[in-house]
Amino acid sequence: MDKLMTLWQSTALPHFEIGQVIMMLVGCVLLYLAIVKKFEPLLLIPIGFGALLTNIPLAGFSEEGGLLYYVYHVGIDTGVFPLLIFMGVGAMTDFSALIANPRMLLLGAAAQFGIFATLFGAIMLNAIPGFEFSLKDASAIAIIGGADGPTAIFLASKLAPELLGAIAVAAYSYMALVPIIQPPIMKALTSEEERKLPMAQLRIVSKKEKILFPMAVLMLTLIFLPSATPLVGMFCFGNLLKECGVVDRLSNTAQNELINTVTIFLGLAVGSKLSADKFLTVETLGILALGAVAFGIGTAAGVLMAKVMNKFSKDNINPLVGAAGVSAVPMAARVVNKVGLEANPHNFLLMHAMGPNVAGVLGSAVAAGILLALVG
Amino acid sequence: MDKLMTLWQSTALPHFEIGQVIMMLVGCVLLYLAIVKKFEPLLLIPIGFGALLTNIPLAGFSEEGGLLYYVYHVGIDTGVFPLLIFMGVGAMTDFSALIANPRMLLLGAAAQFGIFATLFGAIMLNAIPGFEFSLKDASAIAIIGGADGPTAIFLASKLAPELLGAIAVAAYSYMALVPIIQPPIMKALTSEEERKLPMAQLRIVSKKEKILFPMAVLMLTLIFLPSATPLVGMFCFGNLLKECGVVDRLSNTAQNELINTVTIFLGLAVGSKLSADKFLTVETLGILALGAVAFGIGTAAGVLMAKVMNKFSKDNINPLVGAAGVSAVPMAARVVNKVGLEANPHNFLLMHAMGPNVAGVLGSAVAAGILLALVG
Amino acid sequence: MDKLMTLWQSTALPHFEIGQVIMMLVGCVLLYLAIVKKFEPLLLIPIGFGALLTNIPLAGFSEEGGLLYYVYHVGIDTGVFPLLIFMGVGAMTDFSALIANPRMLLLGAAAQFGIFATLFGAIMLNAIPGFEFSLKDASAIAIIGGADGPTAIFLASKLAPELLGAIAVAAYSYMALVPIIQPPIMKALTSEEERKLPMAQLRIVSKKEKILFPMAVLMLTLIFLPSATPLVGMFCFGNLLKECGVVDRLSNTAQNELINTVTIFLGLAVGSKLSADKFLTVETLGILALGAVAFGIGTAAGVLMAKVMNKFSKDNINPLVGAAGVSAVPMAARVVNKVGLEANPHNFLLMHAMGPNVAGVLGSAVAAGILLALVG
Amino acid sequence: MADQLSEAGLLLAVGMVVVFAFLTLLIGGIKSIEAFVRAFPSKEEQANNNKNKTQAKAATEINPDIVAAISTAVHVHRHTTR
Amino acid sequence: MADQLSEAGLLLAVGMVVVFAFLTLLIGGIKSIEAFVRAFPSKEEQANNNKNKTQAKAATEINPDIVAAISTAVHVHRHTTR
Amino acid sequence: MADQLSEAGLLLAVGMVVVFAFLTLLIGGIKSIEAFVRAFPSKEEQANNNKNKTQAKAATEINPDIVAAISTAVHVHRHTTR
Ligand code: NA
Ligand code: NA
Ligand code: NA
Repeated sequence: MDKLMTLWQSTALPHFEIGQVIMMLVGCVLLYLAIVKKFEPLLLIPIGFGALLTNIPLAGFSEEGGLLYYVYHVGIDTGVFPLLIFMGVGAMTDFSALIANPRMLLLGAAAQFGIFATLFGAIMLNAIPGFEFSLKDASAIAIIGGADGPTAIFLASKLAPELLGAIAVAAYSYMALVPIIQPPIMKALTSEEERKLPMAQLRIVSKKEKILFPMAVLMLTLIFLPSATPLVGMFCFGNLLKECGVVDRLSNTAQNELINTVTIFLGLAVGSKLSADKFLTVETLGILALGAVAFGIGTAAGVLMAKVMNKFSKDNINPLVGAAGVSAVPMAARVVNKVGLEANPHNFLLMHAMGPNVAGVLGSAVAAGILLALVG
Repeated sequence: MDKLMTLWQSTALPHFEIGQVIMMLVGCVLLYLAIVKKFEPLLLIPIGFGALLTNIPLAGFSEEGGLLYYVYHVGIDTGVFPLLIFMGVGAMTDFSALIANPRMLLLGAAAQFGIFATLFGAIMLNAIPGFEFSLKDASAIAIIGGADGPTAIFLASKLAPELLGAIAVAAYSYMALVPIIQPPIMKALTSEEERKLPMAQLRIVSKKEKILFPMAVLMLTLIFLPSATPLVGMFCFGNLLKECGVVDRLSNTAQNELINTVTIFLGLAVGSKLSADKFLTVETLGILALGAVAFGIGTAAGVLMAKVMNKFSKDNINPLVGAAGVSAVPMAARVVNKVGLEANPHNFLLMHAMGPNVAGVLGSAVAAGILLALVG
Repeated sequence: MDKLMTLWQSTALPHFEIGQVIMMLVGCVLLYLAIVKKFEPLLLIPIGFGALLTNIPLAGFSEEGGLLYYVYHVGIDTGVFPLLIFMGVGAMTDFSALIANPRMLLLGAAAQFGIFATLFGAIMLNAIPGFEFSLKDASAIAIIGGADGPTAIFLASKLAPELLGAIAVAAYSYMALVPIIQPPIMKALTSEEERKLPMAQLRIVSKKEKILFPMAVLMLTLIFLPSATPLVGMFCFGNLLKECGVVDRLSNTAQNELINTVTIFLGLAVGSKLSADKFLTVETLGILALGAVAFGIGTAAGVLMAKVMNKFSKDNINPLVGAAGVSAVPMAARVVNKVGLEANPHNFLLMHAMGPNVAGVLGSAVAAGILLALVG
Repeated sequence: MADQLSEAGLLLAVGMVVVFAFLTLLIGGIKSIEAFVRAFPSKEEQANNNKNKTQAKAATEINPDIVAAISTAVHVHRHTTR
Repeated sequence: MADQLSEAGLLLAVGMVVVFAFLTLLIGGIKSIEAFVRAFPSKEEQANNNKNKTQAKAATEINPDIVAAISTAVHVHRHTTR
Repeated sequence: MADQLSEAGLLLAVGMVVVFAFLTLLIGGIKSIEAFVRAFPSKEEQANNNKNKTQAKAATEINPDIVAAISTAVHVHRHTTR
């Protein structure tokens, strides 16, 4: 009888709280979106599963001694996992399109307006009772507008660890929602004629330029914005491994097994932050709302900047490519291509959009560095 | 002269104790079994080598600052390594045969009788002078009957760390000895007629069922047996990565590089627990004896359960497949197939035995959860 | 205004010191040598990049909480990374040539004279004002003569951590410079006739011998030189994984993903020790000079030993193969082959040089063990 | 020791009951999944089902899909770590 | 809150200025690299340049290299983690 | 410093003696292994031995096995990390 009581007490049933049940449903929704809708499955499956595991009463996955506790403290608290992801992404990124047309960097810069404008918005939200975002919180939230998962996780782990779960989920969700969020904004801000604009072919970029590019980015970063070097530095390191051509075995490991392993644990650890008491708050609603705003503003700023540049440029710049400046590689570039094809079935903008797209990655890493330097 | 003395003192020769020599022989025997007899080489080679390294006087592999010391504390003490192995095994396991014929789960349940009966036996051994197994020790020993290496290591690291080396060695040894231990028991408990029994073909299982299966297992576990979720949860996570079909790169990493890396270190770390003072005790003899008993009882219980089910089922159930319920994937299923073919050369039982075989993995993880909840 | 000031203060510009600029140039030189000259790129690219990252003011890569800080403390301080590299190298090394002609071990022994002679030289350098090498420092420096990167890093991390950066850079640089350093010495010590000497074909080595070889090495090491077992033990473990033939998946992981991952982090962590205050000292010049001396003496000792052996042997021994005894696998063996072909275009010495070459790896690991035992 | 023995006996009883209860529940779970999947088939599965029905008679022979599945399973499990 | 708002406004201004300044500098950097590479071409590149000049007229058509590059880029990015 | 020098000299002597002693022991070890393997050959090796004897005369020419071994060794070592 005693054993049976112990056993009953050791089931989850007498311990479940409504919040945990809701969070497990949230986890299931993330898994559903990832598996059925194919929304960023590489991250959302581990995050969703982590959310399930962490909300089980008594399993202690996220408590001291539990697997996710260790993973979180080793990988996220230290900032190591996002940096390794950045290294791997660097080893997967081809900057040719950007090197061939470096002005595209301005589009990647413009799209960061989404981040800084949201900062403003987050503080204004404080007017509503229930919200009390500090400037650090606001910065960590605003980075969602950068449309870059690891950057968001890195900054949140430094500035607002208690909001990390919601911020990461919002960042990856909106990255997945790019094909839904961006097109209406892109169409509203451009005319049919503008969307039809063809762009001049890109020149071929030499191997030497590709090798010197990450070095140049690194040098500028470490001279002018050292607070951005953890992110930018690891990104450039990965890219150098790829482009130098003499360490293919390291480059392959960085962009395959290493990033895969880290992705699994990063996702689980982020998911472990989706506990009811941290996630089921009014602040999460605020974060989701602000994230959407940041994303929209960033897209709009990119498109408008492209329109301005098109005015002053002798070569055509299709304003649609400005939308790719938010990063969300490579989804945003593909959306640009798709919207462009709708207007002109012979106009392939994919390669042209890759320039602002990878520029957006640098742009948001730079923005993160600025926020770390000024707010952190 | 002084240097020479220092040098002599720094050779192992004046420091060897007879126990260490014996343990190094044990390590060599494990290597011999692994390499020449091909007994579970993936684990027994690292374990055997770890036993050699750890028993060298002065090398300090397992002392503070030594490699195996770190590996043990990072990977085994925390329970991280067995859980990662379980994730990888989950990513390698195909549950089709079980989903097509879910009643096979009952065979996986019956075979756990070996575990709980051995618990009883371990306490009875205490009657013999020299044995003083606590209930925790007994539980950690009994799990050998589950025929599942990582489960045994996980439970032993939680309940009886000082017995871990002997338990792990016993578990993997008996898993390797399945083709020798099981057939006599199977033949003793079945008639020639029963062994000839053909079974109905299994239906084809849809992708959706395979995706929902790990979710169902996870849900039941976290509601009814949260103490089993570390093991079962990581197993289901690995299986979901495999079956969902949208994260093949994560699934491949989990079932290849990640599990290989962990296997190397898990083996070395387990081997580092094979020190003379821990292993050369009368308790080790008890553990080896109890493990064999657990294995035998589990096999018998599975076969008998299959006989009972065959009585009450309208479809044939060949009693041999019950023996696969102890797990030891996929060795036990292959033994069933082989014994079946001896009776009827046209009767391929392999797929039918895979059902109880993977059910046995779940069964022993559940049993481990129960023991953790009630004894831990 | 305030923000701008903060921002200015947060750029590196007002914080740069001349030493850091020099060290960043050193990092760039290492990258140049690695990428353009293809000098040991697998290590020098991560080391060079690590040097860039660690010398950025304010970025804090190597300070508490920074990525390289963690990597260094987890991987180098503990000695774990060099040991894992050794395991991987063991899994890549084929000892056939040595087993077929075991006397080549004497060449691997002779070449270690470079190490022990340099020890002497390092102490003599103390006569020059500004140098104050302790015997531990001298031992860590002398091991550069072993021409084996991981061994040098392992020993330096134990005996002279503050010199680790310079020692590692010197070791890998000289390993890369083998084709420039060795040929003049080889030619000075041999006659044209000697360099033309053909050697008898090597017998075929059986699988059993290849399996028993690492076991024999391990046994001798743990009995006579336990202080060398961390290095030799992991090397033998890797080799056993390769040769036993039953755990190919572990062997493949050890010699690919695992060693690649460790190489990336080992390199970065070593680079993080190239800070101005540690590297821009007169001691670094001493280390570079002593390293070159050690290398040269080792080469000469190997060649002279081969000449002696050739006198007393009934089979021809081309004295050039003695130069391969310093290790620097496989560069030194290829240099021997090249110099041999210059004298006799039909005389392929590559396989014959592989014997002393791998013997040199064992030899320097043994020398490291002796130094650890007597000085550590 | 009598104490421990009775506790071990209790554990034996409770443990086996829970193991059976749990795995029986899981049988129910699998059957529910099967029913659910049958009730809400995706388009491909409907196509498959029709195809399966027409093939039903032929299925008493050895199905090449099953053979392939067996050999795959054997192959996979040969490469299993444990 | 007014305090925080003005600080946020300042951050908005300073942040956008710095982002633009930084990436504009990088444009200069890329152009310098291009100029440098043109000034000191390696032998292969000189060969390529000559080849490119002769091919210049044909380049108004779709360049197969670019097509290959696009499909590679798409392929690579489909396998990107983020 | 004289102290340190004499210690270094001693280390030089002791070190070289031990290195030589150790690797000489290992020569013995390898020869014992060879003898052991010859004394207890497995069946395949016995077959190989017979084959080898018949091929002994031809072995003065370049053996294709060795050529393969060399190219494999070169290939493997090119991919070595150090
Ligand atoms: Na961005
Ligand atoms: Na089992
Ligand atoms: Na050496």
